[in-house]
Amino acid sequence: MSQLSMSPTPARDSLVSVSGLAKSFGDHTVLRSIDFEVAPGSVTVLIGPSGSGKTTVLRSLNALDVADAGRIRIGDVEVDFADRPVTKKQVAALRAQSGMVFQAHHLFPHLSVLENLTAGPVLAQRRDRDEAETEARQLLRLVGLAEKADAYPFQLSGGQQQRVGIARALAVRPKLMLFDEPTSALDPELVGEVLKVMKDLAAQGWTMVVVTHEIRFAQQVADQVLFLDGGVIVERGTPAEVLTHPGTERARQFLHRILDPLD
Amino acid sequence: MSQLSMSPTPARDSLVSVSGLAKSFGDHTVLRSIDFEVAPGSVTVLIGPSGSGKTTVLRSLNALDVADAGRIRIGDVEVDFADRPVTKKQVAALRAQSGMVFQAHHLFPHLSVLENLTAGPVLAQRRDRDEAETEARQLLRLVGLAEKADAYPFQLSGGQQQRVGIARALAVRPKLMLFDEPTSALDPELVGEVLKVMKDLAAQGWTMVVVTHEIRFAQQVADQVLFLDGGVIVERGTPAEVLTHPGTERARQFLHRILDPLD
Amino acid sequence: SSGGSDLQAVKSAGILRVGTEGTYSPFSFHDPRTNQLTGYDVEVAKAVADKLGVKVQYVETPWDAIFAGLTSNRFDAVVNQVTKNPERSGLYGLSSTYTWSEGVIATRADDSSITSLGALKGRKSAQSLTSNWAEVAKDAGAQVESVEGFTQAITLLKQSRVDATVNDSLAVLDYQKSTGDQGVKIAGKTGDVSEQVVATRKGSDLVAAIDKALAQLKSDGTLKKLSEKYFGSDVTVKPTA
Amino acid sequence: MNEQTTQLILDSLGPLLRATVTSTIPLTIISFVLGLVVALGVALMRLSKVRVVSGIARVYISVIRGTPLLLQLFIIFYGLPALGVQFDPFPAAVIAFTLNVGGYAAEVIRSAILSVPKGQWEAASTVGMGYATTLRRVVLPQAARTAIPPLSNTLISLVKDTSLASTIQVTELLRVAQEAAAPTYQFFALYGVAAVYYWVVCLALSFGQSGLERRQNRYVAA
Amino acid sequence: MNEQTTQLILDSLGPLLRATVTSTIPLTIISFVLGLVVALGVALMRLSKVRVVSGIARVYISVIRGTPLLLQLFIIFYGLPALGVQFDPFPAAVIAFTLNVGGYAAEVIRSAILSVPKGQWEAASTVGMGYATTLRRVVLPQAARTAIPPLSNTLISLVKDTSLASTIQVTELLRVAQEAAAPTYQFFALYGVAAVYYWVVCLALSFGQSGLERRQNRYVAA
Ligand SMILES: Nc1ncnc2c1ncn2[C@@H]1O[C@H](COP(=O)(O)OP(=O)(O)OP(=O)(O)O)[C@@H](O)[C@H]1O
Ligand SMILES: Nc1ncnc2c1ncn2[C@@H]1O[C@H](COP(=O)(O)OP(=O)(O)OP(=O)(O)O)[C@@H](O)[C@H]1O
Ligand SMILES: [Mg+2]
Ligand SMILES: [Mg+2]
Repeated sequence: MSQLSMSPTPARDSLVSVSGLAKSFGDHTVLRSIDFEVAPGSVTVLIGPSGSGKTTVLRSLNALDVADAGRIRIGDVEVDFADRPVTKKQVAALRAQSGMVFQAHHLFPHLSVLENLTAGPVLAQRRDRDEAETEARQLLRLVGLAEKADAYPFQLSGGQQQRVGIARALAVRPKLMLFDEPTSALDPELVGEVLKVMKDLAAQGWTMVVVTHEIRFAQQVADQVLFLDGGVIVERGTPAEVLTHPGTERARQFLHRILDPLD
Repeated sequence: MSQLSMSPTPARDSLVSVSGLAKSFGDHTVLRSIDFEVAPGSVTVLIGPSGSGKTTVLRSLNALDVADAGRIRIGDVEVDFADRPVTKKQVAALRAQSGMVFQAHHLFPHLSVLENLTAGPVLAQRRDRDEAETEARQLLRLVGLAEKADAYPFQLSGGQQQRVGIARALAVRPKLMLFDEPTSALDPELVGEVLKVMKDLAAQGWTMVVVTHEIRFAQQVADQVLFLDGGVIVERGTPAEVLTHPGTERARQFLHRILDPLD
Repeated sequence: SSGGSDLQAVKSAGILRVGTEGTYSPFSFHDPRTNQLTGYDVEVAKAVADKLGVKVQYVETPWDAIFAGLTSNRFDAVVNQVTKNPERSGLYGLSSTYTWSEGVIATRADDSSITSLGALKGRKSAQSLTSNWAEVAKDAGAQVESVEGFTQAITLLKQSRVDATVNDSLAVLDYQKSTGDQGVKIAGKTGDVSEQVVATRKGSDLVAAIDKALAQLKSDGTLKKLSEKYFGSDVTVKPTA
Repeated sequence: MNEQTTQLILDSLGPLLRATVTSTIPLTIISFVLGLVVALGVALMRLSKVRVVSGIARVYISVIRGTPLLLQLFIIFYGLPALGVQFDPFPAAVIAFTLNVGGYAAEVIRSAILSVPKGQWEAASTVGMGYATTLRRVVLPQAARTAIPPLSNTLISLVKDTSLASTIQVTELLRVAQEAAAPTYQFFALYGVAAVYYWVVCLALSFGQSGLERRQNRYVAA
Repeated sequence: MNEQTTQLILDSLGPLLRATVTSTIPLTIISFVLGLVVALGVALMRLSKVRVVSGIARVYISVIRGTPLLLQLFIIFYGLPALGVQFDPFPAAVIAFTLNVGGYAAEVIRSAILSVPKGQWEAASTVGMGYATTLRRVVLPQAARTAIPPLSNTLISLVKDTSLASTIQVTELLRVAQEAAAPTYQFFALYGVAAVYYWVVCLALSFGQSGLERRQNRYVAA
């Protein structure tokens, strides 16, 4: 039997707990057996080569991809993917725990910035529109875009679009924020503004899992760093441990190539 | 009268000479008055904030955008854009002097890698197909992709696609190579492979004008750095002068934001 | 047969529904001044309904669909110059003949090479397939060009793309009368006679009632009067030559 | 053109206009709107992962697009009564045209839905929207942009196809032209007048299309 | 269905098949191929920066799409002789259908050309290609991918539209069905047979379309 407990559970150490997570697309095994925990209020940074499965981990946490095996618990919701079939209700319950920020923002182009933020609360969560708008304006202030409420996405710069994407994810009041390379599609000058917003969220105590190649951000903000390779977590620890003194040759090479592309 | 001299001229110091270059789109003035020289065999790096006109400078050199005023000379071809109308023949003559590598590579998706390289020589320059193919294979070896001759672009990684783009530009034997942010759309791990190819080209004596945010590449490879802001070159000099000790506040801020996004 | 009694249905509804083209002058068309449906067949249908003691209701339907309309009970009878032939007799309930017409050959006015059916051999003749004049022309050895209707046949004739068209004398006469066209003449007769009837569904008991009505209209002179009004002669009796 | 023909044409202008306004245009609009509803349903079926459902939609589309519209009209008007279902001319025409538009527009709508990036579906689901809400509030408004030009083709074809309704006793524009032409054999002249009316209606619709497209483009960069 | 009707249908199968193969299909193919050539020309004119040129293309497209095909056939067959130009039925039909396809397909081709990223034009010009070479070697091969589905719609419509050629004396499928039906007025039954033939032809074309699309997709990721 699938387990889906939505009743309050006793306080635990971790907000997120992942164990034995596995996922294949057809013949291609992408995640082998992923285990990790995320403490409430902490920042976890996922790094690793292209194709190593970073995005798939985030998408599994958000149930955009449904894992083949393993368990994911976020807050009070736990889904055991070994029990088939995983129901729509389970998927929805798990998904509701986290907000997702995509690399290519995926803002709704036909809605204004404010409407992008209220779409989730009003259309999906059936919250009061006025209340949702008030909260949305607060979130826009948080990401420094209070005056852009009525603009359409195409009227914003890439960095501004990405900040709206963050605000939209926050608007549904998730327990956990997931970021998938939120700065990699940005002009280098605009990277800073998005990283700063993320740093602020971390400082305010939001629990975050972040895929990024911004090593400096990881060093300054992360509580734990996971290095993924071939669908397995091959290194884990504090930024100092993983980024400065990697234990494996693979991680050393990877970090070297990112930090010194010309050598 | 427009001047278009294609006859050999006495050797000059510079391969490229740009003076008084100006360009507007509608009301919006993008380039005000750009002057610079490029010595044969040298590498010029253009940096500057988004929208400052870097791409427009390159596109003007390649005559993809036709300037409103000013003169451009590349090798033996000189066009004075003050003389209207600028003829198609002038545009074609100027364009034939340089090869262009785009940020989004723009490979021809329906042609194989080899066909991408021979399209210019065979279809446009009417060179012998066998000879063009032999030369194309040499170029593929140069960019480290000899074994990919028969692949289609979609079968290559981003870094490989970009290297094919470079080889394609070289295939028409230009006097000057133009690069517009050739690494900014790439995975961080792949940036290195493209920069290395460009470094090799520079070492072989190709004349290059490169728009890039890879400050380290500029420091190692550039002979001159131009800092563009608001359609004007506000700083110029060696990498040490412009990158390490910028004279203007604007350039200082810009470099700071790129090098320290989190501050 | 369509099950119960058609006659009973018509009587109890008090309406005879008649399928007719509405675009076939002078038999069934709209008067340009009043826009009312009128014509020889239209008036015959009205007279038949009168004799049956019911009102008439016209259902205007293109020729191609007119028998589909009859079969699917959109109306009770077709009054639209339906020509009798053995195939049709097998499929539908056909009344007695209410109009006889002669076949004529129409040519360009300046063409004197065709005066009889025999002269059609090897020549081009434009024929509407839905009339049996196509058969007549083909049997005479003419090369038949199919057209949609009489107007197109005349157009081709005048453009010298065909040499003749074989049709009902009534149709040709009406064309000449209403357009005043001097470019076309009647060059000869075919010697064929065709019989126009009212069509009902196969096995319908309406046929007998319509036959009776037609006989009455013939004997009281109504049919003759209508014929003379539209054609200037009596075409409701079998021609003798 | 002689005087008589000119007079005939002038006399016909009024009746033909009346037929256009009272018959051709309403028939077009009603059938098109209902047809879009059918098309959306068929498009969603065609996109279904359940093979039987998408199979049914496939067959429907194939039959509708593979057979002449005239025959579809005939079957509904003259054929269905054999099964005991009888419609008056106008409703029969509306049904036939609706089903026809449903088949053609289904493919347009399907491909417009597919043209909306998958990321939009995912973004909607991350903020908690279900299938129906995502479709209605996120995907269809964006799909409209892609769908408008081909749908306006369908609409403009429909305007002219309504002329086939004359074969099932609907007195529309072409039928009135035929009636006016019959007594004088001037089919050519009156078809010409009808053609001009059709053209004007189609022109008006094209302008409508441009307007809609402009409205749709308000949220994308120039 | 009674015995007589069944016999009639069976007897007609051969002649209708012959008409399909010797007339409907060649008429469709010839007109479509020539129509594509016209369409490409009109599309390029419509894309021209010279306003007069693009204006002419606009008017052409608007008239062709705004008026019934039947009337276009009539004008070319019955109308042009008044100006001293006379065509036989088959050539007249080919001309009319070619011009018609030219108008409809022009818009398809134009939008397919526009769907090829501007970067492809620029990349081609940087390696020295001119307008014609770029169009032929770079843009059209890519535009084909976008254009095939809507063009196959145009083709499938054309199959059924060729039935209108019967009105100008071309002995095609529908005409043969009418001929077979005339003596007994069994139009309905024989139109049904014709519809099945049309459907089969359209089905075959749809399969052809899928094949072409697959071929086109060989150079893009799955
Ligand atoms: N929907 C899918 N179908 C098939 N294969 C997939 C799918 N999604 C991802 N993959 C494959 O799974 C592997 C891991 O993908 P994933 O996107 O998780 O990697 P990543 O670490 O995020 O890489 P990147 O840094 O390039 O974003 C890749 O080989 C990818 O091709
Ligand atoms: N075709 C065009 N039409 C109108 N405006 C244009 C066009 N091309 C460029 N511009 C404008 O010209 C300005 C300079 O553009 P350009 O692309 O040269 O900047 P850039 O320095 O390359 O910026 P980036 O770093 O973002 O690539 C921008 O404001 C841009 O919006
Ligand atoms: Mg990823
Ligand atoms: Mg640029």
